[in-house]
Amino acid sequence: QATDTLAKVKAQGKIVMGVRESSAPLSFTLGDGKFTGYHVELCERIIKAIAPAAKIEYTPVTSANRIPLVQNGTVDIECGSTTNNAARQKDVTFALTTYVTEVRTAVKKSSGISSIAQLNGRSVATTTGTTSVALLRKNERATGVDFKEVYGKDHADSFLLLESGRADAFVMDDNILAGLIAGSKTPGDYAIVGETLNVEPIAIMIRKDDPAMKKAVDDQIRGMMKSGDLDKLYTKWFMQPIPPKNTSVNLAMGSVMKGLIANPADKPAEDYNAKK
Amino acid sequence: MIEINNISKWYGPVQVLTDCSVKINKGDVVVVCGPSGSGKSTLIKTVNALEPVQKGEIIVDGTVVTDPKTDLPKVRSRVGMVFQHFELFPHLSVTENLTIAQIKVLGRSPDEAKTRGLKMLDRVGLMAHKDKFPGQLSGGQQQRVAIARALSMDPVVMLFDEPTSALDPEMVGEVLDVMVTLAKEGMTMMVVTHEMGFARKVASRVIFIDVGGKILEDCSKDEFFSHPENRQARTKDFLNKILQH
Amino acid sequence: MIEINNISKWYGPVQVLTDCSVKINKGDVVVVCGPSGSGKSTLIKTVNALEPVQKGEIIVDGTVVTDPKTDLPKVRSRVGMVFQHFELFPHLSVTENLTIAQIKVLGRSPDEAKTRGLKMLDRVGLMAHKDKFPGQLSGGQQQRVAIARALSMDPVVMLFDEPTSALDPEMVGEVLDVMVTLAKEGMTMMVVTHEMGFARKVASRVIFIDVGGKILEDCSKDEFFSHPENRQARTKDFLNKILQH
Amino acid sequence: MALDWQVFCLDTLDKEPVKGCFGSGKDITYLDWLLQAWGQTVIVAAGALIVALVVGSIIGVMRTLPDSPILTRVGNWWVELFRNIPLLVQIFLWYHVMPFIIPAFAGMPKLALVIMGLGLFTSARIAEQVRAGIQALPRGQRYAGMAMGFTTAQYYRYVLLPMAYRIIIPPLTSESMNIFKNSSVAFAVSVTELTFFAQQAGEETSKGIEIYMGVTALYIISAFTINRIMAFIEKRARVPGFVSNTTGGGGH
Amino acid sequence: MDFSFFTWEVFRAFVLHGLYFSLALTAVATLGGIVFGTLLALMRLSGIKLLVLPATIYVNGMRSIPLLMVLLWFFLLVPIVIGRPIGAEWSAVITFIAFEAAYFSEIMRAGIQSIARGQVFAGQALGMTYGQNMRLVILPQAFRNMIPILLTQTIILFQDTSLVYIITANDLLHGFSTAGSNLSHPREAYILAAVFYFVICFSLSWIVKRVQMKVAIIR
Ligand SMILES: Nc1ncnc2c1ncn2[C@@H]1O[C@H](COP(=O)(O)OP(=O)(O)OP(=O)(O)O)[C@@H](O)[C@H]1O
Ligand SMILES: Nc1ncnc2c1ncn2[C@@H]1O[C@H](COP(=O)(O)OP(=O)(O)OP(=O)(O)O)[C@@H](O)[C@H]1O
Ligand SMILES: [Mg+2]
Ligand SMILES: [Mg+2]
Repeated sequence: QATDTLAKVKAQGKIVMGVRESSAPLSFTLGDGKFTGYHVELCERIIKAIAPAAKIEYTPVTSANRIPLVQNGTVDIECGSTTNNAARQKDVTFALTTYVTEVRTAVKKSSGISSIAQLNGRSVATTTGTTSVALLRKNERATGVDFKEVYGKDHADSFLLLESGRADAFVMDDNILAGLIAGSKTPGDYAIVGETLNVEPIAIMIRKDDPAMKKAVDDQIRGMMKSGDLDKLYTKWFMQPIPPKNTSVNLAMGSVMKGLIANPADKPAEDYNAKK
Repeated sequence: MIEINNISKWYGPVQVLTDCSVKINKGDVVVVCGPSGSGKSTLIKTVNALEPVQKGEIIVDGTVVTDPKTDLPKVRSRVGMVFQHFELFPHLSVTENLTIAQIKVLGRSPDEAKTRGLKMLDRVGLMAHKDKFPGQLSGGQQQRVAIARALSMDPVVMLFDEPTSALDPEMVGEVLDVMVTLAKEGMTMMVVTHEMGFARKVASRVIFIDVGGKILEDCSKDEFFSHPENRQARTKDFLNKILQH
Repeated sequence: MIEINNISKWYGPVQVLTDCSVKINKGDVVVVCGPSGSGKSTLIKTVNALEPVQKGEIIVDGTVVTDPKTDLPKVRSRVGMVFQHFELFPHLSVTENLTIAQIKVLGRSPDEAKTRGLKMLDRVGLMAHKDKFPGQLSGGQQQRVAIARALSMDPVVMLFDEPTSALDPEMVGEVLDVMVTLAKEGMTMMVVTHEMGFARKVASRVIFIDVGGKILEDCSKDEFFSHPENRQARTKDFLNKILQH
Repeated sequence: MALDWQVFCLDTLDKEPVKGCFGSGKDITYLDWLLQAWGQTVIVAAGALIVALVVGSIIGVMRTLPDSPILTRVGNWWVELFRNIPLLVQIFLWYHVMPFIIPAFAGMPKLALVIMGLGLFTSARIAEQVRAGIQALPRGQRYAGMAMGFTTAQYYRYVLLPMAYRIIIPPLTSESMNIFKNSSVAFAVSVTELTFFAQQAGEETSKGIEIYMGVTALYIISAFTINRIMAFIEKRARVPGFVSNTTGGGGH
Repeated sequence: MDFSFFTWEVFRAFVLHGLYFSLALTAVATLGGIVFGTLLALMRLSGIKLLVLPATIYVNGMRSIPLLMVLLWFFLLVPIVIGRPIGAEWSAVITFIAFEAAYFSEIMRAGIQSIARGQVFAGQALGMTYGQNMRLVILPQAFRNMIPILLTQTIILFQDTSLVYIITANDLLHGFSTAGSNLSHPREAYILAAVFYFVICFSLSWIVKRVQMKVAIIR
């Protein structure tokens, strides 16, 4: 059945924004029920434009529950770090891609690991409920590299696995890896290495079958891309020091993302990665 | 006052009362004795329908209690009952134990209930303990409170189920004294007990039940104690055992 | 055989035994009575050190049981004890109850233990029940098994703590009968009981303890029962109460 | 609401239905995966149960020993420590913190850590039950054992423990069922058991309801099986003629 | 190990709300659980098949599924059933009441059954109706006898609030773990969480012991 989020938001005077607690710099908490990040700020701007009267209610979501939450109506707009892929498009709708991440591998510099092949027989961490889990399985099959997966219940936990040596590598979106490394006690000890396992468009998620909402959000994004606001926002969150520790993630915009700003699109991840 | 007509009762396949009939007139004191498990407790509980029977009829003060249409709480409120293990309500003070049923069942005002309850408490000689909790009293004292509780409902008949068998030997006396006084004042009583001294003193009739719930004897006290030669073998055997030491 | 010399015992601040002394010779049957809570059970338990004492000395068959260096299990294996609530081991059959301590403590062979145990079981008249479990026996039967269990350890003395007070009136007799026989055969016995009939029949001495664990009387049976005028007021009062009904 | 049970027959990689619902080799279906996850749940629960029974019995007995104030104290503190911290936090401590403090832990497989964490957590509760079981026996039983000349170890072995264990079979039953359920927190430290499966497969397939139903059914089957096993043990251990009355309790 | 990051400011910003939520959830779920649990217990003891059967299925069903699964179920299903979203915290409240009711009902059932049959007879013999007997005689005693177990269950419940992380409700543990990961002292945060829980639960169980002694004396 068709849903009309905009009408619902109008009627209730509030909009529920799904946010992440530790997906810096896209979406994370400062404690005290405050959330911030690249996508959070982006969403705040969009909402201000499309539903100026609505009060924003922040609801933290996890990798595992964000889709059901959007589906069942708990969350109206999810501003975390969700990969737009074909499977998910069956259940939800994605706005225009606003960030492109490459799935890569974080390791301790001291381990000397520099490619996936070296992970043979080692433990590899990733986070329960993310696309990386399936990705790892696929990669394992395709390359014949055999590694032990260990799963963190969230990104912070997965990073802790790497830090404490329970895992030799942590496979995840590069921005998240960079964010976690930047926020760690000893950022200099870690490196992001190896080939790109996948290129994934990250986008704001809304309910399926709601063309009005989709159009309203996309129009705002398109406008910000044109005006250069999105570039500024990107620089603010990825190139400059950010809270809570005032360190910088330092992740310059890649070519794919630059292309998307020139030609906005909402294609799923499958379209960016040649079938293996 | 009480008419028990040919009742039988089974627990599952086991028959615990077999065709029992007893008639108790106003002012009678009937003592019931018999070996353990013979059904004495069961018999006395059927009188105010605490245990249902499968066969027969029981009439208490004109009301057929075995009739499913009878308002049982009403009948029970007019029959006082005293249990082997006292069964005071441990979460209520002595005074509250005495008044709660008067207030909630008979609808008396709290003041009226208290006056009546304390009068009965005085009668069993425990006025000094009115604000204590049951757990703070000795067994003998608890049993006397239980008797006062039953009396404060103004019962037409009192049922006692081995009221002294859970007591220390020293305390048996104080409870029997209260019961003897009651009997002498003309209260109708049905008493399950092994205290043959009590039976000798005040019983008008003695009933002996054997295992399986069969009434073997039902005769006057004098007949029961003075003419053992007329008793059945089972009864003699039992009396020998309990009177021996 | 048993010498209790000036023992005192406290539970926290409460004194439960006060300077008690008792001497029991071989073949003596000593009956201990007194009101509830007076310390009768405590006194009898100190004899085989089931309860420690803070002051005084107890010597059983030449061994000082109050000495911390004493091998208590060894002393205890030579003292038979029978409890108010029988305390058979419910998970073991009657025969196993009779043999386990013989095998594990005395080191007898299973066959030997069984022969000895069944002999004692026969003596208390329960041979037919040797394969049953305690829960399948009546109270009187359980207590008789408990006596047989104690006897099969070949004790030099038997301690009884109110062995009949948890029994139905009918079953008191069968247990007392066994005890009377034992006494008559010359077993040294210390018996806490209120059964004055038993005391009259076989006691050599009667001891009366009052609350606080003070021994008020310690005299021969005849003196105790035949000359009440020589007894203390407290003793007379107690005897009146338990003999009244 | 139409349920799509087909989801269990999908291959976990390409999401194509597999004939017969079971994959082969490394090409597993969600059904295969579900059963593997169940296996993990069973391993964690059974392992933890053994740890809990052994440790819990020792601690429980320690707390009832006469004249051993130190052992009693140690036992009491053990119980307080392990039952006053949430299981989840304890598991995190074993997993993330202990290896940092005691390097030897770093080498332990995560399954062993989880089994130990869950086992020790439950040992506190079993110790409590063993203690309660021993104390529920009439005081006279201990005296009777002593009076027969048994040493302390002997009367525990031959008199107290056989009855104490029988008495606590009902609470042990619920504790065994609890351990099965509590094994679900193992997923927080990446044991790929049923709850992990529910989360991950629910996410991958977007068929949460069907997946959850499958997982829930397996939990119920597991609980029921434990219950039957314990009922069987209770029946085998029943003492003829003995009636006990135990009060039930809570716990998860 | 370096605990200096854990300042009052961090406590206030990250942990305080979680502490409040965990305590509130515990209180609400205990009250709700006892009320519904008692009803379920009465249903199961009523002897009326129509009441016994559903109550039994509910209680046994709930008791054989992990709380984590029940949380997931309610979180996923309740919005679909009532057609309206509810937040994680409300979802947790509903789940906990529904879940704990099953456990409290077992406690109350045991409590009611632990009352000697003689007490039931005594109430009846005084002419009380079934309702009066329950209300005036049996339930007060059942509650009193079960207070220690009810409180112990409450402590377990409080610990179980840590499981709401699975639906990202913001509880005490969650507060510590976000503080830990965002301020890069995750290990210290877990230790602090353990200490916090221990102090709270230990104090509560100490109170339970006091209460137990009191109850034992009145009895
Ligand atoms: N609820 C019950 N279910 C099954 N059998 C019962 C029940 N209550 C009593 N009985 C059985 O009914 C018989 C009579 O019991 P009852 O309590 O009336 O005996 P009693 O004469 O009062 O014995 P006692 O002197 O031990 O009190 C006994 O065999 C007893 O085991
Ligand atoms: N373990 C204990 N802790 C504290 N006080 C105790 C303990 N055991 C017994 N007492 C107290 O010691 C006193 C004597 O108890 P004991 O059991 O020896 O009395 P008794 O004469 O055998 O009484 P009864 O006739 O009731 O068996 C009583 O006041 C009792 O309350
Ligand atoms: Mg009876
Ligand atoms: Mg005693």
